[in-house]
Amino acid sequence: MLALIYFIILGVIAVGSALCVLLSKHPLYGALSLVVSMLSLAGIYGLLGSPFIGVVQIMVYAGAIIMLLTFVIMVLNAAKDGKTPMFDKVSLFVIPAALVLSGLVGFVLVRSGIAFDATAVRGSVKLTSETLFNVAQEGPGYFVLFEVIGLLLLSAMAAAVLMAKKRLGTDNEEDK
Amino acid sequence: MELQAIYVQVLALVIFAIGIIVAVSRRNIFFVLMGVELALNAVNLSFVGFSKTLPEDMSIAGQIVPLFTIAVAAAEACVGLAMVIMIFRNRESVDSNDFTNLKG
Amino acid sequence: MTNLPLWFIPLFPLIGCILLGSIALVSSDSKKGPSEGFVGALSVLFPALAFACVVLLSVNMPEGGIRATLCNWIDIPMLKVDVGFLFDSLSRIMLLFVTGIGTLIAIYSIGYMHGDRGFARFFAYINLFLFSMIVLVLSDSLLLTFLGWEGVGLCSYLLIGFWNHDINNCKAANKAFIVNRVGDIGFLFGMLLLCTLGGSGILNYDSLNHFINMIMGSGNAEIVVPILSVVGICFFVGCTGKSAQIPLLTWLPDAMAGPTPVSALIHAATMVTSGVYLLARLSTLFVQIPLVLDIITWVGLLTAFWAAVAGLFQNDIKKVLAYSTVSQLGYMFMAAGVAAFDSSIFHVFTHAFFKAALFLGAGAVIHSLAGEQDMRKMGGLLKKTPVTACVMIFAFLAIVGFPGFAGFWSKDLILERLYMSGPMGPFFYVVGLLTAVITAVYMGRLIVMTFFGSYRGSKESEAHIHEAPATMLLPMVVLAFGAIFAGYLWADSIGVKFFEEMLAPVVGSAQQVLTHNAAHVNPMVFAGLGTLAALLGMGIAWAKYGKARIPEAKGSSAPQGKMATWTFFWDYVHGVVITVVNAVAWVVENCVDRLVQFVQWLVASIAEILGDGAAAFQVRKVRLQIALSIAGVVALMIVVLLTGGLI
Amino acid sequence: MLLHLLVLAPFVAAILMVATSKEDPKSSSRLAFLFALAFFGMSIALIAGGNQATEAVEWFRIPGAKGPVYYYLYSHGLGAWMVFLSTGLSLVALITARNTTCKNYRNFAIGIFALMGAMNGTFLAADAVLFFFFFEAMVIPAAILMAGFGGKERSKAAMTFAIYTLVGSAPMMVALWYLISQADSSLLLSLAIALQNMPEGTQVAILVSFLLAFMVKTPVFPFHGWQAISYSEAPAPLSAILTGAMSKAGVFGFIAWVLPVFPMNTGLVNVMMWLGLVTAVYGALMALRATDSKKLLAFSSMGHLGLAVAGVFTLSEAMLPAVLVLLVAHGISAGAQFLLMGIGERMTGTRELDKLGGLARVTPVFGTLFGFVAVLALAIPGTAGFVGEFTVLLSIWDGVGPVPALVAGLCIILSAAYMLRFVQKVIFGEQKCEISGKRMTALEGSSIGVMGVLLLVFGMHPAFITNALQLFDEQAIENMARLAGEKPAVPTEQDEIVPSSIPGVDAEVDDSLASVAEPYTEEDLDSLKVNLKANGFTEEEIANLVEQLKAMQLEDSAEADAAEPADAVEGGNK
Repeated sequence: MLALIYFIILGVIAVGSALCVLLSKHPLYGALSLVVSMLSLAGIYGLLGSPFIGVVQIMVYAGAIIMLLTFVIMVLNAAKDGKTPMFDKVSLFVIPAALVLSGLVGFVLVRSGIAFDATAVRGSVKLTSETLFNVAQEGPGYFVLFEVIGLLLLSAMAAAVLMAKKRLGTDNEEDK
Repeated sequence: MELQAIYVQVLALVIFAIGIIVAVSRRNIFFVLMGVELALNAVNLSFVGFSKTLPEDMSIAGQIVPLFTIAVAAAEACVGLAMVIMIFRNRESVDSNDFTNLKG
Repeated sequence: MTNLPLWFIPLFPLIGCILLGSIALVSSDSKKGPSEGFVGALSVLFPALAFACVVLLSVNMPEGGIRATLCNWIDIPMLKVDVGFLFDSLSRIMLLFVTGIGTLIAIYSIGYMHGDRGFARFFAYINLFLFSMIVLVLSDSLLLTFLGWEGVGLCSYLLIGFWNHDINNCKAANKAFIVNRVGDIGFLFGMLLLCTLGGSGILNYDSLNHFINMIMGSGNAEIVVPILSVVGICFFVGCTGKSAQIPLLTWLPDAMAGPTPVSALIHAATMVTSGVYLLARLSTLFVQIPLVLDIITWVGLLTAFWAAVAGLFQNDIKKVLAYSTVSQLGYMFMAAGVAAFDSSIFHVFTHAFFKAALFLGAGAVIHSLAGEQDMRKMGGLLKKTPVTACVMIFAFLAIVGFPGFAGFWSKDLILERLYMSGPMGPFFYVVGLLTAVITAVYMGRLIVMTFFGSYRGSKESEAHIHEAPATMLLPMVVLAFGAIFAGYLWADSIGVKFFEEMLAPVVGSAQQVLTHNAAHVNPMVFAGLGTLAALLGMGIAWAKYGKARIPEAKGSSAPQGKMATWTFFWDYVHGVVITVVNAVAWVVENCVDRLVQFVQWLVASIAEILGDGAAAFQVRKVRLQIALSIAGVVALMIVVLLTGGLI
Repeated sequence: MLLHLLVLAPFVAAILMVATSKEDPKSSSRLAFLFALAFFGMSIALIAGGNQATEAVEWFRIPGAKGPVYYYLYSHGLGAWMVFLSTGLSLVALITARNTTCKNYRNFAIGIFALMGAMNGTFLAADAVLFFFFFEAMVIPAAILMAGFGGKERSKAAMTFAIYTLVGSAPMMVALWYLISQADSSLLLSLAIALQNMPEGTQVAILVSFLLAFMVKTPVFPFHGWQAISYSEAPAPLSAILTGAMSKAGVFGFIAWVLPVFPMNTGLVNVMMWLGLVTAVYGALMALRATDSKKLLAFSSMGHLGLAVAGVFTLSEAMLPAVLVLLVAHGISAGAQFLLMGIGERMTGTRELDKLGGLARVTPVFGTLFGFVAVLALAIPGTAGFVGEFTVLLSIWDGVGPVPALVAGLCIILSAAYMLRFVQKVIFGEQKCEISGKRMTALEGSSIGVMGVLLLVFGMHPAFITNALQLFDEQAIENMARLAGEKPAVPTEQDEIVPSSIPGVDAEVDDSLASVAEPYTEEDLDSLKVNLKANGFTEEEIANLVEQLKAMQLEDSAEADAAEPADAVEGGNK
């Protein structure tokens, strides 16, 4: 019962801030609403018994990604673009479609009758790290995948640096 | 009234829908990126929610995969923002409609 | 020396061919070419060695012949053939004159081809030809004979087109090869039919004879005879191709485009007679199928008569000889058709001498006139080139059947056998005799126009006329001797039957299957009539061409008007066939292929149009496309839900 | 090990070639020759080594399939000879390309090695999916090479080639997927077993989609649209490989994948046989009218392959060795002709027949080689082509009847006609064009000459080819059965699948001598019986005749026994 109450509170916050993202004019506001949404989702993770993911969510999403986003928004002066309309004809077309789609999916979900399993494991740090890094266990495991993801991040970083380096440099000099 | 698995899924669905709407209907490129992040978050939530409906060992995978999703999202945001910067310098615009470079 | 292996005989020309071919290839880039003396010596050496082998072997040949299986050739299910040689009295005769005349003509060619850039190449081809011809004659199975059979066709092609910078020579060569190919397919089908009839084992001559005797002996002959007749016709088609009989004879006159020694060796003495050889070799088969024998007789008869008449119309000295060859081959086929295989082989034998001598003489004439072949521009050469003239006149007497000369004995024999061959015999005999008269006329015309009268060419060319060198004269003289005396091996009228007895082990038993009891006529009557025919023909020739003014040579040497119609009749027939094939090819290219291309194009365009239509959605509106795809997912979901999926 | 090397090492070689210089063809060509020579040597070792197989390694699982896909290579005589063709032609192609594509020789060599690896994989794969994988993979390097190094219309040619062949094998992919979803594994044996349990309609549908893929690849008559343009626009060395080795994949597929797997119904077999014959005639007629020398060669090889296809579908006893000899002979001779024509095109700068001529006088060595190879392509007895054509004709006559054999005979006449026309136009007559390009080098000439000599050797001793032929030996079948999870002893199915549908598996028949001396064995009598029947005799008459023959044979053998000592004495006297 208590869990439900917490869930409703957090869920309302999450959805509300998500709507804020949708409706905010300046991207900076959008980014801040997004942080709120992320944080409340982290709370829900904890509520569901996966605290580790919740922590990672806060650290990576709220801490890193959104910070990066806001930083870029602030660097680029023209991020608030008055001329660009918030919505246009396509939006009018998309919104109903997305709503209908989610309605349909929701309909199916509700009909599917899923329920929590009492024996589901709690996603603690210990369990997660054991699962991730245990090389001895049978099957493919996640270790290789983990390393690959590391490589991916590295290469993404390199790519980002390569792409943005030159323009940013000149840009900064011009600003000063 | 206890917390039901379906509530989590419905919440994920709502956030996903909002994410999609943001990503597609907003023309500002930053909102597009943020919409994608929202949608990814919703998917993560759905993963975790579903994993809790499975018995013991099988419930582990659903709680590991979001980690990878988050990592990929980080990479995506990284590259995406770099591209935004690049395109912005070229076009002086954050309107995604101005970015169409694809010849049909 | 009796242990001399049989494969030595083909080996020598093969070595010669490879050696000379390598010399030709290596020296082809140099300006001067290899030393002619060296190449000439090599090129005579190897045929001479082969000839020596043949002589040694034939002296010591046992009665039943020598058989030697060399190795396995093809060994797959259904077809097991060995490389094996069979040296019996038939192949002995053939080999003796093939290698002998081959050697002589190699000597002659040294003189004739002097100064030609392709000297070594020419002799490589000649050696290759001798190799193939030896294999053809010596082999003990049909398949190996076929190797030689196509091999000689190939060499004929190479040598006709020897001077290949002239496109006409190439065309003549192509014609020879393709027409021969048609015949070869007949041969091939004969073999296939035999294979399916009795397994690949009976491709071997011995087993084939055995097989036929057994089937015939079993009393169910009428079951197998139709199949055997088809086999016989197939092989006969092969023979008509190789031996230039109706309807596949057009290539031989055209083949005169090659160097004259080639015409003498291949297109007169050896290769064209291989058809006759095959008939004799398969005599056991042919005597069982009288229907095919009748066809052979008729074809031979028509060919002999037709070619003799066509010979009357020619102005080119080599063309006259070519038609004469066709005509004489017709005689041989007539003889084979009445199951007189030994006399047809005998005619092959004598014909090889006198026709080779005639061709070599013609070659000497052409050589002395610096390449002039038109008889209307010759005349009076008797004084200028006496040796050549004598050789040609002797050979002429032999071919017209003047008593005592080689042709007399063999032609006489054939006519006699024709007469005795049954109810149609007298008719065959009369036509044969008539042909003999015509032969005498056109050959007399040739001799008169070439050697008698006065020279009709230009003045400046008259000064250059000279007798041929010794290397050319020597073989001619030897062959002239052959033309005179070769007939005495079987002088029937005076009772010498050496040749007949020699061939008896091979064809004798077959010939006895078909014996006709015609009324016995004194052989002297035939001899007298034959002599009369020769004299009559010579008289006509002298009367018509001896005194009369020969019309001025103008235009090409080809006959005109009605003569052309007669001469080129079979060319027209072939032309029709070629036109049909070309028309079909045209239809295939312009209709069928177009249709296929059209269908292909149609499918491609439909795909392209559909693709373009789909691409119309792809323009510049990423967001719109995403929206559309969402709508698509919605639609899909609805469809799935409505059809009852997922629930 | 050899098998692995032959399939995988070419790809490694292609990667290693990247290390060489792009601008300097000298160094890269040396390395390429070395590799190609090594592969050629391996292919000879493969032929000499007889049937061999690798360990089956589980590769991956296809969704929907019951069993895994194996990486399993198996070499039988047929595949080994095809590998011989692919490596040998690649070697000579690399040699001749050295002077043609100087600029980008390295990339050309990379493409050739990739193509070679894919072809080897196709010919050696024992797993259907693996086979299909390589079968498709062949197209890609070939199309890229065509588009990169071809003539004027190269991109169109490459496009046509790639689309045609890929689309052609698309139905096969679907059929194969369906088949392995029913079978225990994708090995031959289990496919065959699975097929037997299917309804007739499904069988035919699957069969037709398999046939379609192979017909496009060969190509057989209505599906030949890609061939002429591809062969003529591709660089000559590539055309040589395409026609000499790659087009064999189609016929190979018929023999190694269609015949053993599918229970054939007579109607379809006849249709295929006639299609083959139509292809042969069609190719010959088109070659007769072609004005482009490489198109002429393309149609000529289409004609020969049509004959081979017709031979395959006679299903006669002699079919397999006959077709194999024909394929090898055609691969070498057509390959050599394309290579020579490539050199000719390099020298004169044109490949229009009307603009060529008189090359024999200007470059006698080239002319001699050209004539030599053309003569070999004419199937003169003594060359491998003759053995192939004669035996194929024999099996056509024996398997189907005289009428198809007559049609095939017509093709042989036509082939003489177009080939002689070709020779005449290219090397004989007046010289019509200047020699501007680089002449034939000694290395090129000698390598093509060796190909010609090989044809002669195979023609005089075809046992080199036919003895190596043993399509599926006991061990391989057992192995497959084990992998398929079956017990090795499934006698009924095995009997039906393997020996009956692949006639002439056993090549070890050494009693040829005996059969020559004594031509009336039981088999001969049987064949005689069949033939007499075909010629319209009643049963009674036949039985009568056969009885008499047998009786005579007894007598004869008695006689022969008596005669033999006499012969021996005679031999001693000699």
